[in-house]
Amino acid sequence: MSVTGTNLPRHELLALYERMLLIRRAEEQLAQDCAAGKLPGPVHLYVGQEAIAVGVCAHLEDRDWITSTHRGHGHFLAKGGDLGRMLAEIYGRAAGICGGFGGSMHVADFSKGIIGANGVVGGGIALATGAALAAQLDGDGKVAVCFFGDGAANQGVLAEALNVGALWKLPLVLVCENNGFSEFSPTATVTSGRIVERARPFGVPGVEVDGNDVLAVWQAANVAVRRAREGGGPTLIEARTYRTRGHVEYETTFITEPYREEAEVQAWRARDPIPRFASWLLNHELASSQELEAIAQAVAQQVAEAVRFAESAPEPDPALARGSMFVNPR
Amino acid sequence: MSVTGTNLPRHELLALYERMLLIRRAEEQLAQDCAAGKLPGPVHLYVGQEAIAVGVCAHLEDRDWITSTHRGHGHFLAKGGDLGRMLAEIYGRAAGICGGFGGSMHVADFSKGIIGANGVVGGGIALATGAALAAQLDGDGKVAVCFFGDGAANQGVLAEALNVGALWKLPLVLVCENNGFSEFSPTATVTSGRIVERARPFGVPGVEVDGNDVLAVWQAANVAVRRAREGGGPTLIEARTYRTRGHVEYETTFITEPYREEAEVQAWRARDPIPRFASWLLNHELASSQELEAIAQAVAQQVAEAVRFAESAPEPDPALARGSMFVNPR
Amino acid sequence: MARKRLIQAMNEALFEEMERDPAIILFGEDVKASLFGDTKGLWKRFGPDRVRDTPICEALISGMAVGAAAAGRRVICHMMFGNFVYTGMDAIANQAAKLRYMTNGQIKLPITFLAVSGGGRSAAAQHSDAIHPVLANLGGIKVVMPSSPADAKGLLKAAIRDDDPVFFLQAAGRGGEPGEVPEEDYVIPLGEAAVVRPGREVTVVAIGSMVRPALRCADILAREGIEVEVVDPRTLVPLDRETILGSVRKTGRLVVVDEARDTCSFASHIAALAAEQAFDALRAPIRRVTVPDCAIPFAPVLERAVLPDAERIAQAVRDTLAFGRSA
Amino acid sequence: MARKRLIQAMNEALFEEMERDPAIILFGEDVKASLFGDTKGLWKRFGPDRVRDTPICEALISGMAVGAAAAGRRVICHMMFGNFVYTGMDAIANQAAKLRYMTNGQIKLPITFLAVSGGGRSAAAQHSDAIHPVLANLGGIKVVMPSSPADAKGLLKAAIRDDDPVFFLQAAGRGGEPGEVPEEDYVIPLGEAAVVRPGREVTVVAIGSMVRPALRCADILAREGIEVEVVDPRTLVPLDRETILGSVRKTGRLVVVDEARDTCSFASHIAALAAEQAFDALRAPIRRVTVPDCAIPFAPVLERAVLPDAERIAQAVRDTLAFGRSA
Ligand SMILES: Cc1ncc(C[n+]2csc(CCOP(=O)(O)OP(=O)(O)O)c2C)c(N)n1
Ligand SMILES: Cc1ncc(C[n+]2csc(CCOP(=O)(O)OP(=O)(O)O)c2C)c(N)n1
Ligand SMILES: [Mg+2]
Ligand SMILES: [Mg+2]
Repeated sequence: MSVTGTNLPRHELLALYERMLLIRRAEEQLAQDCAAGKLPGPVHLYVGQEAIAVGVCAHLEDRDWITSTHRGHGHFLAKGGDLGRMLAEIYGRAAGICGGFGGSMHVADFSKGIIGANGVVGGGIALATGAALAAQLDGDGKVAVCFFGDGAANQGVLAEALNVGALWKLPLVLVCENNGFSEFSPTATVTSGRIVERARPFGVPGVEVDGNDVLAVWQAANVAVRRAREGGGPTLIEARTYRTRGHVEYETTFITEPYREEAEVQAWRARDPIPRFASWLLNHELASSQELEAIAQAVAQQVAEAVRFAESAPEPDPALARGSMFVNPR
Repeated sequence: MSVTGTNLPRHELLALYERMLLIRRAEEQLAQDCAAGKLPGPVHLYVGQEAIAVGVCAHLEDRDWITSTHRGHGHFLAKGGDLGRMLAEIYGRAAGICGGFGGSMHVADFSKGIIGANGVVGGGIALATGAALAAQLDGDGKVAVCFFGDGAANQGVLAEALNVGALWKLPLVLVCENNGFSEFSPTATVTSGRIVERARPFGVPGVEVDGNDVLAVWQAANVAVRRAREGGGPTLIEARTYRTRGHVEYETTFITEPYREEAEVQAWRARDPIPRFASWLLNHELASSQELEAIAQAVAQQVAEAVRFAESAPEPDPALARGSMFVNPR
Repeated sequence: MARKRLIQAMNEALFEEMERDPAIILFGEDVKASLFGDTKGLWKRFGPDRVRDTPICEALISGMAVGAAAAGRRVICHMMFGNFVYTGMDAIANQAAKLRYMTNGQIKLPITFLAVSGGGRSAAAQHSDAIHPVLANLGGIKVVMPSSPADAKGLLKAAIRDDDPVFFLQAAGRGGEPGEVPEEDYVIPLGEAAVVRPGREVTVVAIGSMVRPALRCADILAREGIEVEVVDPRTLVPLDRETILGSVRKTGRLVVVDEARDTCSFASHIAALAAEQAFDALRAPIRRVTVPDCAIPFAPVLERAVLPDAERIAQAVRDTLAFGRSA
Repeated sequence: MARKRLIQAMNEALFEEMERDPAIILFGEDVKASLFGDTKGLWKRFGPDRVRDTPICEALISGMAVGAAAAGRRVICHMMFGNFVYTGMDAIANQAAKLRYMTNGQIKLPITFLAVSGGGRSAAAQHSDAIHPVLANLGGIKVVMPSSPADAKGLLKAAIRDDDPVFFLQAAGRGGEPGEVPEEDYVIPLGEAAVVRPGREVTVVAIGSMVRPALRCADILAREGIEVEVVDPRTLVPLDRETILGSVRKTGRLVVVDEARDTCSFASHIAALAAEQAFDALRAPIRRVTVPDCAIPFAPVLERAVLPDAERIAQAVRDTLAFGRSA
């Protein structure tokens, strides 16, 4: 366990813990809902990767921008999105954060700087670059953070963003969550070399970090976000992690042959960022087990309330669907 | 002047000289034609960059593939395309290599392995990668060479091609002709870092070479093409050069403010690859001035004949234009 | 004959064609694992030379298809969802659709692009576009949209054997749909529409996924004593104008059903053809049943509100008939 | 009033709007040097913060426009030639066109995309596509196609002030065309067609670059005693259906002229609208004068053979009138 970030005030450390747990419990709920056939459309869970969203977003304010991926619930919640409205969205309800128009792959809350989850792999990279340009022109120290996967790193638009980001010294932090898979393809089978290296030819600093260590992520993001805020330009962070659930819920119904070893999954479960951080807090006597238990209970209650809110919300009015795409239809 | 390639047989050295001169004289003719208002559509000349096409294509056979750019006459001729049919194409005649359907930006001859000039900047990169895949599967040592500009290097598809080329060890040679400009933007204003470095994160060797030195280019291409033929995978060559004419003929009619210093143009004219190679041949007593003069005369005659052929060719039959795009219309 | 799912029929066609012609290669993202099932087993059978998983990089993939085809291969290029075609659009629109014409027919480009197109499964806006109008407008791309497992097999074989770039668009909701599929090797030529249900009073032209609700609508209306003829174009480029116009000339009434957004939909195009070439036969306004000009929303209740269904089609047919009667 | 070239009118609109609203930024490839002249002088006047030359990377540029607009800027994004829009298509189709709807209207995306569209100058297949049908089918993108310098200025101002993504498509051959341009600040609202020449017998709807040959055709036919009404939609999305349909209801005859390829052209769409909503008024088949389903060839003689011109339009009008008379 890295020692970086250890000098954080205790309440901030506990807040990191709480937020990771909230994401985890919310998604466990979604996994259940999905298994029960309650969720329309595909659902990609973030289980195992929570330390990244939480470690990065700890540095962000509402006015900072993030773009996210198809696996976006964790980023949404880490950036301060409302759990109840997120669940309502995924359930397809009118109270959903996008009124039921977006669903799991499109949860967004612009008032919180969440430009949104994204169904296009790599689709958030250009959006974040544009938001970083706007932020730079605003001149008030805002930054834009782009979360994307190892698979997305193979989209050429990443190179384009590195080039422009470096040229214009944009306040942009590119966070690659390398979870070892691009859908069902192991990263190494579709990726030459190390992703973090791809920043260097453009003169952009690249940092590799243990993505299952929330404090290591916190520390890397601290440097990168500060550099961005201060006009130092972009940084690429490659956070090594693993998704312990499938690429998409329900995948075993159509992917009939295993694409990874059970032992590998188990090995990564043992490095689960949440119990790992819990042990670290306990070992360093920064929290008691009672305190952690109290957090867990509070989180469970928050999730239960959010589920009640979402489940009891009405379905959207179908007449709205045929409305205009435009602010000014004519 | 580099000493590489100096051990080439004399007739090969003279062939390099002859081919550079042919491209130059052909394009000087086109410049005249353009000034006389004879050419339909935009024309981008390769004047100053001839050493690259010639130095690279010296290693290629008809069965090898090349893809080219909007500035493609030099690649077409270096790869063995027919001058008369190229001029006829640019004049918009039925005898044109593409029957007048393509024009300057689309000269192609598949029988010579010339997949064609390309109006989309970066458009040839993916085509060459696909041709390299086909070549690899053919298993007979063919290679694909992609010529592209420094401007094109900023298209993300280059990173995509480097990734796939490296993964699959494709017989692909990527030749970036860095002529200092992307249209009217100096390369440095739109390009972070050194282009040649962009190969490294993918584990692809990158080589920088003096693009105005035909033997240096010959040598770099020799290594890269051989590696590709032998299954060693792709190489990125960055050849530094300069276009001594405009981005596009006629540009001063609409680009009213100069975008480069006349002194810079003059400095590069002094490094013109053709007289430079001539001096080298003379200095090394590999050719006499009479021999070079004889080559020049032969080239002039070739161009004159090609012009006669092209000018006397009839216009295409307009009825053909409305024919089908398809092999099997129905 | 055997009952099979559409995706199985596609899978069979792929197996049989790759077996038949060793020049065929297939690549795309996760074609080995096969998200949809269409490419399942191909990697095991034909090996990593002919069947390749690519990284996620649609711009390269679509261009590689063109380059490999130009260099002599017969290529099957899997684009997964229709919306990802936009990501790889450059090489499709600027190269695949034009390279043969631009070079005066020097080459053929035997490429079959596979993609799932359209909505109906709450996959939301970025996974539900019906992209056939965009592709059909490019001019140099053939477009195939099967509506049944049997057609899927025969049309996919025709697409693969064709020497031009073809987009084979499988409707999002249709992979699981079962139907009888002949065992033998058969090909359904591109450019031949099918009259899937004959009738005298109104022609309903329904594209791809819309054939099923159109047939359901025909059942509903039959109970009202209305005879609907349902025509399935099967391929949009090339289009079998004769069969469509022949039906319109017979019935004098036309409803076109298309899962595309209305503006510049293929429904609009078929309506325009009929308004020009079957004008004297027309006895009522031509109705289009399409998706309004919006993205496909996520929540099932919203999505249902924008996608054409049997009831909306039936209403259009009734309106069409009422026109003749009340006017 | 002063006589100006269309490109000058655009340049004026850009200057005046950027002056008026400091939230506006503009970027694209070589906007400083300005290949076409539309952005000339802006960099000098507004500086490198608000006017930026980008590298060649359309996928990023179009997506940056969306991101910057979502983050509060008013964006003008120069895509240069219509064909390069395919290269940047992903963010246009999947993000710009959908982000507002997908997020239930949480944001507005005030983006004006500029591009030259269509042929006529021997720029060949990869620089001559008329891309408006593809854009119009996306649903979430407004499409503006001016036919005169005065309209270009007023429409460009409207596009820039609009809170939705708008494509402003300037016809390739039209930048140099002169016309009277009012001095004052004026806006031509999006969604208002213009009857550019009134007439009683046939409606010719002509889009963008096609207005000029349509007017020429009207002159030719006037000498034959035929009265043509020429309607210029000016914006395709939103479309002023009332003006178009009103004209058709008056004349009973419709010819639509579009520089797009025929299949799924905007001409097809207008024909389909008329065949539905002005059916009873129609006295003849609706004719389309479009580009055949091919790429634009290079040689002038070939290019002329595929682009609509006054004579082809006139022939369609004559055919339309003959139908009523000989039938
Ligand atoms: C442009 C595009 N291509 C393909 C897909 C299909 N797809 C969805 S997720 C995915 C894998 C993404 O891998 P990665 O970026 O590593 O993210 P992870 O799923 O591992 O979080 C793919 C190929 C897509 N959504 N968008
Ligand atoms: C996709 C695309 N974007 C933009 C253009 C317009 N354009 C034509 S040439 C050019 C500059 C190319 O620069 P470079 O690659 O360095 O080639 P050079 O002209 O210097 O040979 C540009 C931007 C284009 N043709 N295609
Ligand atoms: Mg991954
Ligand atoms: Mg250059």
